Amino acid sequence: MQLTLNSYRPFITKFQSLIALFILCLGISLMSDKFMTVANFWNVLRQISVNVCISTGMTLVVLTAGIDLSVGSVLALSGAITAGLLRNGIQLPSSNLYIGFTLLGATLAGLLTGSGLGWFNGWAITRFKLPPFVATLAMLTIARGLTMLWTEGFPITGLGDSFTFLGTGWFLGIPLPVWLSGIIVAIAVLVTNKTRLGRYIYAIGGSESAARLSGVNINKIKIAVYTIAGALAAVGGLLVTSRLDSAQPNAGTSYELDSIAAVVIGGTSLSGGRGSILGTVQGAIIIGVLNNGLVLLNVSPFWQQVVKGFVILLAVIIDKSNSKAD
Amino acid sequence: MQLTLNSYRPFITKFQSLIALFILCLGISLMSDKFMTVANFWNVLRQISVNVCISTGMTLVVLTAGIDLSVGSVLALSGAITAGLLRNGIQLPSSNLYIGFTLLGATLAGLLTGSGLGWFNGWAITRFKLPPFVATLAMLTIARGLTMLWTEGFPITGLGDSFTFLGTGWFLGIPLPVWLSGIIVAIAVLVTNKTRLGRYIYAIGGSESAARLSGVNINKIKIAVYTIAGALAAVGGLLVTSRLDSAQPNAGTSYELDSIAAVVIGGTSLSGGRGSILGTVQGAIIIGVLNNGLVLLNVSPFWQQVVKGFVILLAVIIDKSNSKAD
Amino acid sequence: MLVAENITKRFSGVTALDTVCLEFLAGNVTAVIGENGAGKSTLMKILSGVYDDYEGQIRFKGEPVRFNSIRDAQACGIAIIHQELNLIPYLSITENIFLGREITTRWGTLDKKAMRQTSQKLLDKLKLDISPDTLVAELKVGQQQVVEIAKALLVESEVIIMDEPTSAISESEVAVLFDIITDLRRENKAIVYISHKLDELFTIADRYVVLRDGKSIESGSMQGIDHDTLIRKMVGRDITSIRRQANGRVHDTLLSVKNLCLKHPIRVQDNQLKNLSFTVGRGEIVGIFGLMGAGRTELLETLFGLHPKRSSGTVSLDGQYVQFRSPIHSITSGMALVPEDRKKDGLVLGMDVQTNISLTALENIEQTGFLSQKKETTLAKKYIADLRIKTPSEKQTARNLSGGNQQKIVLSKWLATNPKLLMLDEPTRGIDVNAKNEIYKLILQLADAGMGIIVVSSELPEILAISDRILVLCEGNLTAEMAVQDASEDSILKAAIPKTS
Amino acid sequence: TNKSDTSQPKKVAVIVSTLNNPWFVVLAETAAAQAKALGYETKIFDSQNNTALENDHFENAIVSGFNAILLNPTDSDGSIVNAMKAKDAGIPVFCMDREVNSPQAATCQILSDNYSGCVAIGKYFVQTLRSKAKDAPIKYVEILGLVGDNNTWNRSKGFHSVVDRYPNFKMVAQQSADFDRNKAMEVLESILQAQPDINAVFCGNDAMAMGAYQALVAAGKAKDVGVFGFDGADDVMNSIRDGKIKATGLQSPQTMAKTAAQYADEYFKGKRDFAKKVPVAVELVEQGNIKDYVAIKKP
Ligand SMILES: Nc1ncnc2c1ncn2[C@@H]1O[C@H](COP(=O)(O)OP(=O)(O)OP(=O)(O)O)[C@@H](O)[C@H]1O
Ligand SMILES: Nc1ncnc2c1ncn2[C@@H]1O[C@H](COP(=O)(O)OP(=O)(O)OP(=O)(O)O)[C@@H](O)[C@H]1O
Ligand SMILES: [Mg+2]
Ligand SMILES: [Mg+2]
Repeated sequence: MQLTLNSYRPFITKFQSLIALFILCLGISLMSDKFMTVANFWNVLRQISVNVCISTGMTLVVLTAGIDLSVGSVLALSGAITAGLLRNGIQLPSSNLYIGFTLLGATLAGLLTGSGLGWFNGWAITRFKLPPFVATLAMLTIARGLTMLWTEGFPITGLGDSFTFLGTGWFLGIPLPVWLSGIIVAIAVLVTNKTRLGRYIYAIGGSESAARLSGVNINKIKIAVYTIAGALAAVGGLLVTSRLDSAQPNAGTSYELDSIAAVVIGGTSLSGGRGSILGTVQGAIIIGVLNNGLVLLNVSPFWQQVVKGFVILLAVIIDKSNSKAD
Repeated sequence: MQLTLNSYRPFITKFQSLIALFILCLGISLMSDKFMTVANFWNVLRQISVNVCISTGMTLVVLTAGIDLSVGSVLALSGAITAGLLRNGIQLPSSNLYIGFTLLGATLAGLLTGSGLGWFNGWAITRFKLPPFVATLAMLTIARGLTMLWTEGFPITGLGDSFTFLGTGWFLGIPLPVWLSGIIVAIAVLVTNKTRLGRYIYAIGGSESAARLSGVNINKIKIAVYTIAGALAAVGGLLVTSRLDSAQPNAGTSYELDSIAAVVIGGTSLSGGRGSILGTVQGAIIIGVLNNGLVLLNVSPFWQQVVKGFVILLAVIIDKSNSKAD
Repeated sequence: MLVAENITKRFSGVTALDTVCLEFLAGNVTAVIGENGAGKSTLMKILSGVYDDYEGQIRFKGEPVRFNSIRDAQACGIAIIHQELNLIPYLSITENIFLGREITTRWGTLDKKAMRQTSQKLLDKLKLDISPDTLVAELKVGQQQVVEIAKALLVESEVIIMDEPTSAISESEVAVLFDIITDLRRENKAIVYISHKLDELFTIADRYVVLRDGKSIESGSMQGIDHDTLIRKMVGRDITSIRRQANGRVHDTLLSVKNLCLKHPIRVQDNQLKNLSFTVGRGEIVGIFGLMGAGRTELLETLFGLHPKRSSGTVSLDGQYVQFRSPIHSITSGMALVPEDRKKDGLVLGMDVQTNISLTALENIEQTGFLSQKKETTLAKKYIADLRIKTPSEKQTARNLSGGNQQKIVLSKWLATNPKLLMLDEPTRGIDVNAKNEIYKLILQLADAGMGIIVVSSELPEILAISDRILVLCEGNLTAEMAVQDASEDSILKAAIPKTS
Repeated sequence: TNKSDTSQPKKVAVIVSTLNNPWFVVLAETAAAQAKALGYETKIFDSQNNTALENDHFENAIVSGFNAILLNPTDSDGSIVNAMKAKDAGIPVFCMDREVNSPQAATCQILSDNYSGCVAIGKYFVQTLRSKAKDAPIKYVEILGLVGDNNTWNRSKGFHSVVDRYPNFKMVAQQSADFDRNKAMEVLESILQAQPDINAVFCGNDAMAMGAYQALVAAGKAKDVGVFGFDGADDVMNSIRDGKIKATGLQSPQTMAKTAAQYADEYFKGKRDFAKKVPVAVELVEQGNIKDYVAIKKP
């Protein structure tokens, strides 16, 4: 008996939210014939690609029993840095200095910004033993403030076709953002399942003291995880900026909640150690399908929020009762 | 020796954040002579009174190792219900029914709304074993949607002097909101320190399984705590509505973050079981003083966020290093 | 007094109890014996109202009863000390003792004074010399167990169930507990006593009841039963007990510790470990004995690099100086620590067996930068076979295994690093005789293969059985060092008990 | 994706930057109501001030076969891409209130000019305060909206383009209150501690003007300090009538919304030569002319 149960478990864990997702899709298709179309399929996938990027990083953080509230602001700042550098370069009027940035340079600068802020999160959390909630809450505010300072409150636009291609182009019949988020997910799945880093992430979340006694360098791993989360938020920032051909100073506001929702709906435990990247992707798809479906079904915006809340509740309840065996 | 350590502890725990607060106040007074005035003292206290109300409830929730993200929306809905009933009563055009509401009736209806939503949070969390983060995140969306539906997106204004007195009046030289929040804090301190409910709240947060084996009715206590948090959010909603003489549909947006920040800066552990109401009050004061100080010093809105983020970080770091002995 | 009739209890597929029938008499201490996983704790949880979904019937004083909650059982006068520690870390001793049974004043508020007085009395009775206001988090495991006992003694009960009450406490506290049990027996209470320390049963129990694989096998009087008979009843076959052959071999030095000091975490001027110097030889087993709080755990932790900021002294392993800066350094220099609290520090309970085993040796199963599932499974299977770990598969979650098997996983994960020095802190706590024997066998094998081994234990027979040499710690001082041939229970205890000043 | 199905009614999408503010609720609901009255199926999309979400809405609207979009953009520049998307799909876009900075993106833009509206307020601001005390130094406070919102800055710039030319007008504090009534009240309460003797407050919208007014009432300074807002919200209009608030800029969301819906109707009937921009004036409402205006109320 024990054995039968166990051979089911990986299946249940990996596809925990699929049933909720299936019910949701079925429900919407019954009510709207626009839902199950190829165009809408890519549409939904493209729309969730930013959340998938962010949530992949968030999953790693949550697996270590941490949380990252700063992803939305970090996304905004990274996008703004890339856009600003691409558009205006660096000008120092006092010394008559002007540094132009290529597409690659500006993109790297954006990614570096995100990673740097993420690193700072990790450093503050490990160095001062701060609760991740507080450290990243502070970063949420700081990065948003820096975005305002950098953009002076104005969007930065007109970034050129080669840059916007990233967010709007297609390759082999699949939108580029979907490629990008797909590749990120693939790497993250590989990292979590097949590398030491991944193993240590789960171990830290499962029992930090046991991991420490087993010779895991807790601080190093945690810093790495927050840095990755920052970098992936920056990727999200690039995607948003490139899709809109514009870096908005208030981009990414409250994305942290969507992202954590994806992680949790996907079955990752907020107390760490349990969950998976693929679960999170399913969580993100559920949220994406929900947003898309409510629009297709012409639900009024006010009701949308109410319905969305209840569907999230239901999705998690279905998950729970479904994975009870665990 | 053991004894000496123990006689320090309550002191350290209770006044954990005082040093950070002291440094902050000192810094601001050095830069602005308007800070240390009686008028500004009441000003700050009045401004934090809403956050104090909400954060008192939040502290109880966090002590049980939970979290309540819905406080801001619950505040908005309760305020809107009270204002709407006070202003328009209930009209059923179909049956020619009109029910008017007295001040007391409308206020009670608002409080009942808040308690009801809080109860629902607690019920969902205990009945379906949902992570509080998810259940209250769903409620955040639901209650906001309901507020929009109830107000149709418009503020409800013109609530009459007797109602606005609650938010703007003075009694014995102290603003009424300060009285109200003070009384709530006093009751909460009493409850946490002197009653079984309080004891059980700490016990559940410290170790839920141990509390269960000691015969504590976990579900009952949790539901009570979320209900109280909802009721206190409703009190906050009454205060905001009454101060503004208007229920704003978007009132309370992102208050949950301010409130959690107050709780955490005040030294309550997000993993439950440790912390105090008075600590939270200090946390709320730190945030209030910071907001006030930044405006008094006319710091540019762009910089304010950056400064605020760093000060929160510093406050918590000072706390930490200060209470290391713990 | 308390009768269980045909009790059956299933956990999602696993039958933990199968038509169990037992009887507990007033004025008697009944020992419930059985291997790990026999169903002892499950039965006790049913009797104390923790589980209410079972088949069968319970009779209390002849009346059929059904407890729907812990409170129901408490109200009937059934108290229990759970096997797992069930204390709230950030509440004080008093607050824990009274949890769920607070005394209130007329106003409905807590009567802290009354509660403090009562718990002070209880602590005095149990000879625990600590203020009742101390936070439980600050107590050592053993002290916490005493608090658990106090909790069960708070209210007058007819039946007192003790599920391994002595797993974490040392001889002197056990003696105190036995005095109390004797008093209770005299007051005509029914006492249910569960322990894997069989010697205790001979001292205290009047009757025994055997559970095996969830079935009640037999019961009877302890009178005239000897050690081996008891084991045979429990395991269902004979077990030869293990003993280190004292052959007076000489060992060349593997570990040498000089002037090891550890500052107290709070009172910086005090030392928790005071100038300890000793050696461990290659292939030698050094047993460390001491009373609760003597500093044994601290000693192992310090050597393993867990207190880098507070420790001083020199340690060399295999001729090389070891910087005890972090576990990583200690592990690379060849040390391994099987910690005291295996559930918290030894294992990641939510992970499966193979993941736990490979955690310390991931670089060995890497292939072109990625972890090889095949190598990992091979590694795990090797240890599962070598150590005879009882698990349905290497994919079983560690949490679901019995204590003895969990301990074997911890051992496996350290053996996978090929350590030169293996340190074991209370390696057999809460483990049944059979598994205990297997672990002893393993330790002896490892020593024979040339590994240096330090075993910390609170059980004298254990120390005497497997050590080559015995060190005794008392309040952070090394008070005695003797070869096992020269050691006796008396001489060890004498060194371990602090001289009252 | 845009095959006109003659049997079914045409569908009009209303994509609005936010519904978190009554002004935009009126805009969106009037547009939807008007389109419905003209016989079209309609749906309101709330972009929640998030250009990326607006992008999603466009995609969803295109996929689900809407035939025209009435757009209140989240951002003049950021929304270009979004509007172009619709244009590429052959769907006409009619902008309301806020501009999309691209001549091709929208079929027609019905705009209210925040900048010049605030120029008018700035002029009235200078005029009323100057008459109070000739050439005496005049201290005022500006309360900004969301600092990441370009409406905030268009309004602020329009205002300062006038007021900054008068050296005796001194801005003693400039703080943000996120277009929120409560925040505006709290911010002004604090400012009043540092600057007890101000003469006027200019607020980036009417909700903040009400909040500022209440802070002044609480401080007993409502009589001495003039409050200026922007939008034409119901309670500010009442307050102007009662002499509590000095002035606001009334931008009529109803007019813009109705015009946009009307144009969509004409587009379906074959009209193509729309003027690129149709300005709708922002009118200065003050105590003198208040009786000529009606406030923005629930539709
Ligand atoms: N909550 C549970 N869920 C599933 N199985 C359980 C649970 N609790 C106990 N079991 C199983 O029931 C059986 C009996 O366990 P129990 O804890 O009663 O054993 P025990 O005799 O007390 O062992 P030990 O001597 O190790 O304490 C074991 O197979 C155990 O794995
Ligand atoms: N975190 C701590 N804070 C305060 N005192 C501590 C702490 N940890 C240990 N001590 C004290 O240090 C001393 C040694 O404890 P240690 O755990 O090493 O003893 P031990 O011999 O291993 O006991 P046990 O049998 O309980 O394992 C004791 O007096 C204990 O109270
Ligand atoms: Mg047991
Ligand atoms: Mg120990």
